[in-house]
Amino acid sequence: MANFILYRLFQSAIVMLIVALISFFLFNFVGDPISNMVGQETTVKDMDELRQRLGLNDPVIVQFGRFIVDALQGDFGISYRLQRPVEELIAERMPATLELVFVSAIIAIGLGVAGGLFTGLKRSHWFSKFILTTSLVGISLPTFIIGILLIYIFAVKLNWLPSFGRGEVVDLKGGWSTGLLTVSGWKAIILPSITLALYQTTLILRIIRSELLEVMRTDFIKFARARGLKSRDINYGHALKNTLVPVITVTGLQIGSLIAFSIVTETVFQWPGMGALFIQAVQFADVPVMSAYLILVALFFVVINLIVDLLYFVVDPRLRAEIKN
Amino acid sequence: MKDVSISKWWAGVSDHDVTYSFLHSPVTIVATVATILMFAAAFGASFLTIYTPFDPGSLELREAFMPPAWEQGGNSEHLLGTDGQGRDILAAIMYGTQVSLVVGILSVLLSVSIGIPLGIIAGYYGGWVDTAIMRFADIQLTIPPILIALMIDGITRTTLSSEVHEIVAIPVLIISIGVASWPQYARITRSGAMVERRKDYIAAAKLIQTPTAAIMVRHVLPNVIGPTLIVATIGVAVAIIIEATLSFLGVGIPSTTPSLGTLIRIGNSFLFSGEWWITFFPAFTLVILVLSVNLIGDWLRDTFNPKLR
Amino acid sequence: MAVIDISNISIEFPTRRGVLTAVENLSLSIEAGEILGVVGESGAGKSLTGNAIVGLLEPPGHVTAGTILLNGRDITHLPESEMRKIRGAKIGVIFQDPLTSLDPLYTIGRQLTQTILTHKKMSHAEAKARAIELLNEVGIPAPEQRFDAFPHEFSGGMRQRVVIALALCCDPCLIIADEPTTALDVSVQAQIIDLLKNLSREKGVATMLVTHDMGVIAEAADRVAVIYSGRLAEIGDVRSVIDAPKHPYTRGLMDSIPQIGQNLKTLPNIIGAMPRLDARPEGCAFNPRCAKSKSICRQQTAPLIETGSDGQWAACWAYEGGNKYV
Amino acid sequence: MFFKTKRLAIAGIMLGTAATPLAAPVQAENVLRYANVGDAATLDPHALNSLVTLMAGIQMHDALVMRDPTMRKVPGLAESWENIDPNTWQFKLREGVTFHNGNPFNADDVIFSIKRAQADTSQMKGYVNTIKDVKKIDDYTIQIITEKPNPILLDQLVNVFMMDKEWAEEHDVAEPQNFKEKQETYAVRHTNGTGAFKLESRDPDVRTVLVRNEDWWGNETYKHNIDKVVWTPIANDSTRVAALLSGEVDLLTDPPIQDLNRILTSKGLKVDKTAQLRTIFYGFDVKSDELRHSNIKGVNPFKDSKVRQAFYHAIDIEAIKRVVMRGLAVPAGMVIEPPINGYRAEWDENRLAYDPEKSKALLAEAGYPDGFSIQLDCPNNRYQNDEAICQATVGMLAKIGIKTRLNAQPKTQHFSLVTGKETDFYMLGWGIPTMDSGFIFDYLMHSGGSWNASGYGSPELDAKIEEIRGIVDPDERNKIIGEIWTQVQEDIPYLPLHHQMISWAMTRNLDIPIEPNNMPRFYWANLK
Repeated sequence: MANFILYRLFQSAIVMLIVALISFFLFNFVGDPISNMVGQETTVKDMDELRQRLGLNDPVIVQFGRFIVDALQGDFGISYRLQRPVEELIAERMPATLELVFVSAIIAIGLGVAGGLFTGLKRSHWFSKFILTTSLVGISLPTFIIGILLIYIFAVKLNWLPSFGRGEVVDLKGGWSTGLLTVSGWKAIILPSITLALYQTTLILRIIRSELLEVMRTDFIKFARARGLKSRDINYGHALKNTLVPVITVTGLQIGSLIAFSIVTETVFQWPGMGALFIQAVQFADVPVMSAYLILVALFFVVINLIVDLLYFVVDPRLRAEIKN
Repeated sequence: MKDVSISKWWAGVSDHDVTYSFLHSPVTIVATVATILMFAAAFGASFLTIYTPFDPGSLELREAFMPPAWEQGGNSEHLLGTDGQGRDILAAIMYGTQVSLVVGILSVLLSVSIGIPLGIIAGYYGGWVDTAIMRFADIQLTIPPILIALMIDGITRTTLSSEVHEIVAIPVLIISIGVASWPQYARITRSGAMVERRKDYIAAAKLIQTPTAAIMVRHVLPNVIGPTLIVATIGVAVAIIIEATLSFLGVGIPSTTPSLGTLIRIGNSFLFSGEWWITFFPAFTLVILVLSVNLIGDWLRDTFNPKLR
Repeated sequence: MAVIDISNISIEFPTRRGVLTAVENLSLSIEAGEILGVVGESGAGKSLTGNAIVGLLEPPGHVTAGTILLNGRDITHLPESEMRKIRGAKIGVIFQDPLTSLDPLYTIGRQLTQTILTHKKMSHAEAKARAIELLNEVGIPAPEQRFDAFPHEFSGGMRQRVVIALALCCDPCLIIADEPTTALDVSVQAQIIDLLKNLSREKGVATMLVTHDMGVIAEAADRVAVIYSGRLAEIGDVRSVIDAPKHPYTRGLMDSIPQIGQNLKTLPNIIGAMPRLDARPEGCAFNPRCAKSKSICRQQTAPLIETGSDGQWAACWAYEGGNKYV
Repeated sequence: MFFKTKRLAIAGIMLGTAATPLAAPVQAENVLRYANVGDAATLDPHALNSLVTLMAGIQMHDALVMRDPTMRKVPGLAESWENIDPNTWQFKLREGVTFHNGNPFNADDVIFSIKRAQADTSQMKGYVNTIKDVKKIDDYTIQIITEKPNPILLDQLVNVFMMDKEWAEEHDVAEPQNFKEKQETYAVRHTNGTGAFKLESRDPDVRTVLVRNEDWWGNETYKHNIDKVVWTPIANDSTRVAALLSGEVDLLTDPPIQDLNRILTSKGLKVDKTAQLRTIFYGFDVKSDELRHSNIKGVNPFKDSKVRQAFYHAIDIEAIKRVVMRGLAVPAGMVIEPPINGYRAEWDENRLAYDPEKSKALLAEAGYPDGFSIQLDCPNNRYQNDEAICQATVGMLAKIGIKTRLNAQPKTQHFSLVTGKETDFYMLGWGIPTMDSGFIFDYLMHSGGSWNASGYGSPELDAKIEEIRGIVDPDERNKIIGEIWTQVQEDIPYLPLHHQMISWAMTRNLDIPIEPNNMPRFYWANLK
C-alpha cells in the first residue's frame, strides 16, 4: 500500500515536472521576458545587465532548476498586466474558484448520481426517457449559452438572483475569503454553479447509467436476483458499488474539468476567480499568470487523480490484492 | 454516417437491422435531415444566398438592425434580419456554420489521425511502447481540451503579430482542438488492436512474413476503425462546442471570418437592447447542429456498439 | 408429489419480426432427491426453462401458456415480490460461470450471510455460523478463515463450491444447476458433480441439471430430458435413454456420444444444424435432418408418445401407436 | 422591477459565527453600488494619467483647485489664490484639514505632492511641467513659480492630488509607482488623501469599497448622503446591463448605448445624458515614406491630401450616428468640442459631405483609381462602440476601393501603437481637461507631440504652438490659436467623426450630476 502510494506520488511528481517544464518554456521563451519587463528607454547595455542579473545567460538547466525552486516557494514572478506578484493574484482568486467548483461538484455528483441511478434502474420509465433526452440537450448546450439564458431568465426577467459577482464575502483567517457565509453569497453562487455543473451532471448521469446497465447484465447480479435478494440490496449494494470504479474515474476527471470550465462560467458571470484571471491573461499575453495557472491546474489534477487512486483502493478488493503482490 | 458505411466493418453488420433501427428512430431521422440541411446550407452558402456577409464592401450600414421578416419593420429580403453592420443574419449563419463545421470536422480528423496510429501501435506492440504512449495519453487526458486549446492559442497570440495571427487563427484552432483530443481515440483503437493482435489471422499473416506495417493497415485498422468513427461523430459535436466557446471568449475565430461562436459573442451585446435575433439565431443554429450530431452519434453507438460509452 | 411439476409451458418473445416461441408445450417434473438432466444444444431452450421456473426470464420473454407447480403451488405468474421470497429460499440456482457469479467487491461471507438474512429471521452471528457450516458442507477447507476472503482469492472450483453453498443456504427443495461444470477443469468437474449428487441424495433435494454435456448427464442424472428447438424430444430414465434412445435426434446424440467434458456444440453424425427459432419448419422441428422423416413429420408436431413401460417418452411419429401424453 | 436600494449594514446579513446570525437591521446605510467597464490600474494618484485612475483618485483625494458640477473652478484645498506676478501664484491653504489617517494637511504636503507629480516616474508631469518651484511662505501659504506665464495653471492643478508627506515617506512611496516598469508599491493599493471617501477595501478588478469621510472639510459644501460606495468593475457589457436591470447596481457610467432604450423603459431606471468633452477621429500617418501595411510600396498615399479628403468623403457619419451610436453622438468637423477655447461652430458643423463618388474621383486624381489596401488600428474597449465604428468604416472604405484590414485590440495594446507611432491609420479620441486648444496642439499637432502618431506638423506650426504656451493676453493668444486651426482644418491630418455623448444609467432614486469629463464624483450624489 505504502509502496503503491509512493509509486503514485513519484508518478505525480514526474507529471508535475513535465508541466513545470512546459510552463518554464512558456515563461522564458514565449516573448522575451526582458522586453516585457523594461520600458522603451532602456538601453541595450542595461538590458544585458538585467539579463545577467536575472540569470538568463545561465545554462537552461540551471534556469529550470531555479524556476522549480521558485515555483516550489510559490514565486511565479510578476504579472505583466497587473504588476503584482502572480502568486498573490492567484491566492486572492483561488477561494472564489474553489467555492464555485465545490458547489458545482456537489450539484453535479448529486444530480448525476440520482439521475443515473434512476435512468439505469428504471430504464423504461417515462421519466427516465425524459431525463435522457434532457441530458442530451444539456450536453449540446454550450456553457456560455446556458449562462446567458439563466441570467436572462432569473436575473433580468424574474429578478430573483444576482447576475454577477460573488455577493458579500467574509474574510476568514489565512487569507481565505468565502461567500458561503452570507445570504447574498449563496444567492450569487446559484446561477454560476448550476451553469458550471450542468454539463458535468449529464456526463456523470450518463456514465452511471451505462455502467449500471452493464453491471445489471452481469452474472453476479443475475445470481443475486436468483438468490432472492431484495432489489434494494441488489441495486444499491451490488450494482451501484460495482459501477463505482469507472464512475469515480470519470467523476474525478469531471471535477478537474470543472476547474477548467470555470473559465467560461467566470467570464459570463463576472465571477472573480482564477478562470477570469486566466482568460484575461490569455487575451493580454500575460505569460507569468498563464504559466502559473497551468502549473496550478495540473497540481489540482494530480491531487484529484491521487485521491481517485486511493478511492479505488477503498472500493475494489482486487486492486488491494494486486498491489500486495 | 457516410464515412462509416465505407468501412468493411459496416458490411459485417446486417444491413437489414441498421435500416430498420434507423427507420424506427424518428428522432434520428429528424437529426439526420437537420444535419444534412445544415451541411448543405453551410457548404452551399455561396450558391444559396446572394449576400456576402463578410465582404465589408457589400454591407449597407443603413440596413443595420433590421428585425426578422415577420416582425414589424422586417423585410423579406433579410429573412432573419440584419446585425449591427447590416449583415444578413441568415447568410452570416450559413457562412458561420461552414466555419464551425470545418473547424469541428478537421480538428476531429486531426485527433483521429494522431490517435488511431498511436493506438494501433500501442495495442499491437504492447510492452514499453504501449506504456509510454498510454501514460502520456492519460496525462493529457486529465487536462481538459479547452484548457489545452486556450494555452496553445495564448502562446500563438504572444508569439505572432496580430496580422499573422489572424491569418493562421483557424489552422491554429484546428490544431489546438485536434491535438487536445487525440487520447480518447488512441484508447479506443488500442483496446481494439489488443484484441485483434491475438487473433489467428494475424498469426497467419505473420507466418507468411507480411510486413508489420501492412498487417496494421490491412488487418488491424479495418477492425478497429468502426468504434473509433462512432466516437468521432460525437467528437465533432464536442469540437464544435469547444470552438464556439473559445470564440465566445474572444480567443478563437477572428471576427473577419466569424464562426457561430463569434456570431453569438457579437450578438450577445445586443441581448438586452431588443435586437434578440442577432444572437438568438446563431445560438439556436449552434444548439440544433450540436444536438443533431450528438443524436446521430448516440444512435450509431447504440446500434453498432452498445458497449461503447 | 413431484417437487416441481411443469406442464405444457410455452415461452414467447415478442420481437419486431413477430412472436418467437422459444419454448413450446414443454412438460417435465422432478421428484425429491431426484436429478433430472436437461440436455440440448445451445439455444434449444433449456436455460430458458430454468429461468422461467424462478421467474427470471429476461423481458420481453414471458410464459404464455402452461403451469409451473412447486410442491403443488402454482408459481407460474406469481408477482415479483412473492417470487423473490421463493428464489433462494425454496429454489436454489447455480450458474455456469463461478468466476462471474460472485460479486467481486464483497467477501463471500458477506454474500452468504446477506442471502441467509434475506430469507431467514436470525441474528447476524447465527447467520455467520450457518454460513461457515455451509462452506464446510460444500467442502471448503478452513471455512472460518475463508469466510472473510474475497471471491478473487478462490480458485474456480472453490468458487463454484461457494456458489453451491449460496444456492443451498436456505435449504431449498429444488436446485436448478445451469451448466454448473462447463467453465471448470475436467478434474474439478467431477468433484462438483459428485458434490451435487451427494447433496441431492442426502438432503432429498430435487435437482434440475441443465447441460449440453452428455457425459455429465450419464454421470449424475437419474432421468434425462432432451430438448430440441424449444420442444421436448425425449424424456426418460437415464440408462434407457442412453442405451436405447428412441427419438432420432437423441439417437444422433448418442451415436456421437462424447467423452466427459466434450461439448455438444455440433453433432457430427447429424447433418445440418438446429433451425433458428424464427425459421422452424412445419411439423417436427427435426424433420429436415431426420433420415426417417415421413410426410406427417412435415405437417404436424408429434406429441410425446410412450415408447416403453419404463416411462420413456419420445416426440416422434415413428411411435404413433403408443400412449400419447396430453 | 426595482427595490429601494438595500442599505442594510453588511454585518446584518452575514451568517457569520457571531452570536446573532441574522441580527436585526443595523442602522440603515446609504450604499451606492457603482459599476463600470474596468478597474483603475493603480491607486497611486501620480502614477498614471487615465480617466479611471483620476476618477478613483478624486473620490479619496482633493486638489488645490477643484471643479463644481458646472465645471467652474472652485476652491479645493486652497481657499483662495492670486496671481502676484505673471510667473508667481500664491495659494492660501485651507486650515484644519486632516488626512484619512489623522495627519494634518499643510504646506509641506503641497510642496511634496507637486514635486512628486514632477518625478521621473510620474505620468502627471504634463500638468506640472511649467512649475519651476514651489515655495512655502508659512504653514498655510505657498507660492507656485512657473518658468513662463502659464494661463492654464489652475486648470492643470485640478488634476494634481495632494498626498500626505509623512505617510508617503513612512511607506516608502515618496516617488510615484513606476507604472511602465510594472513596479509594485504600497501606494498602488493603499491611499491616504484628504478626500470625501476613505478606502475601506480594495480587490483589484473585483471590488473596491469606499466609506464616507465624516471629517471631510467639504461635507458642508457638498451635502451628499452616501455612506459607502461599492465599486465593481464588470467588463462584459451584457452582464453590466443585467446587473443594473436586476437592481444589483445603482449607477453605470458606461452603459452600452444599444441598451439605453431598454434601460429607459425599465421601471425605476433613468438615463442622464450630456455632451462629453471627447471627440473621436481617425489619424493618418502623413509623415512616413511608406505605409507599414499597404500594397502601395515606396510611397505613402496619405501624404497626398486628396487621399485624406477621399477618405473623409467616404464616411457616412449620419449612418454611423443613427445605427452604431443610436443617435447618441454629434457629428464633428473639428476634433474639439464647443466649450473648448478655440472652437468654431462653422468648422465643426461643416463636415465634408458623404460622397463616395467624389471619393473615387479624388482617389483617381491622386493616382489610385483602383484604391489600395491599408490597416486600420482600433481599440475595442475604450470609446463608445469603437470597434463597431471601425467595422462600419471598413465597409464604407470598401465601397471606394480601399481594402481595409481591421486590427481591433484592447486599449493597452492600441495605445502603445499610437504612442509608439507605429500605426498608419488609427482611431483616437481626445478630451481636453484644461479647456484650451493649447493642450491638443501640444499632444497632437506639434511634430514632437507624444500622441502625434500622424507625424503631422511643420516648423512654422511648431513655432506657433510653442509661442502660445507663454502668451497670457487672451486676444493675441486666440488669434494664433485661430491660425493654427485654420491650417489644421485645411490639412486634415485627423478625420473627425463625432463628439461623444455621455450617458449615465442609474436608478431613479439616485441623484448625481452628470458632467462632461465622464467622471462621477460620489460626493455630489444623493440617494433617496
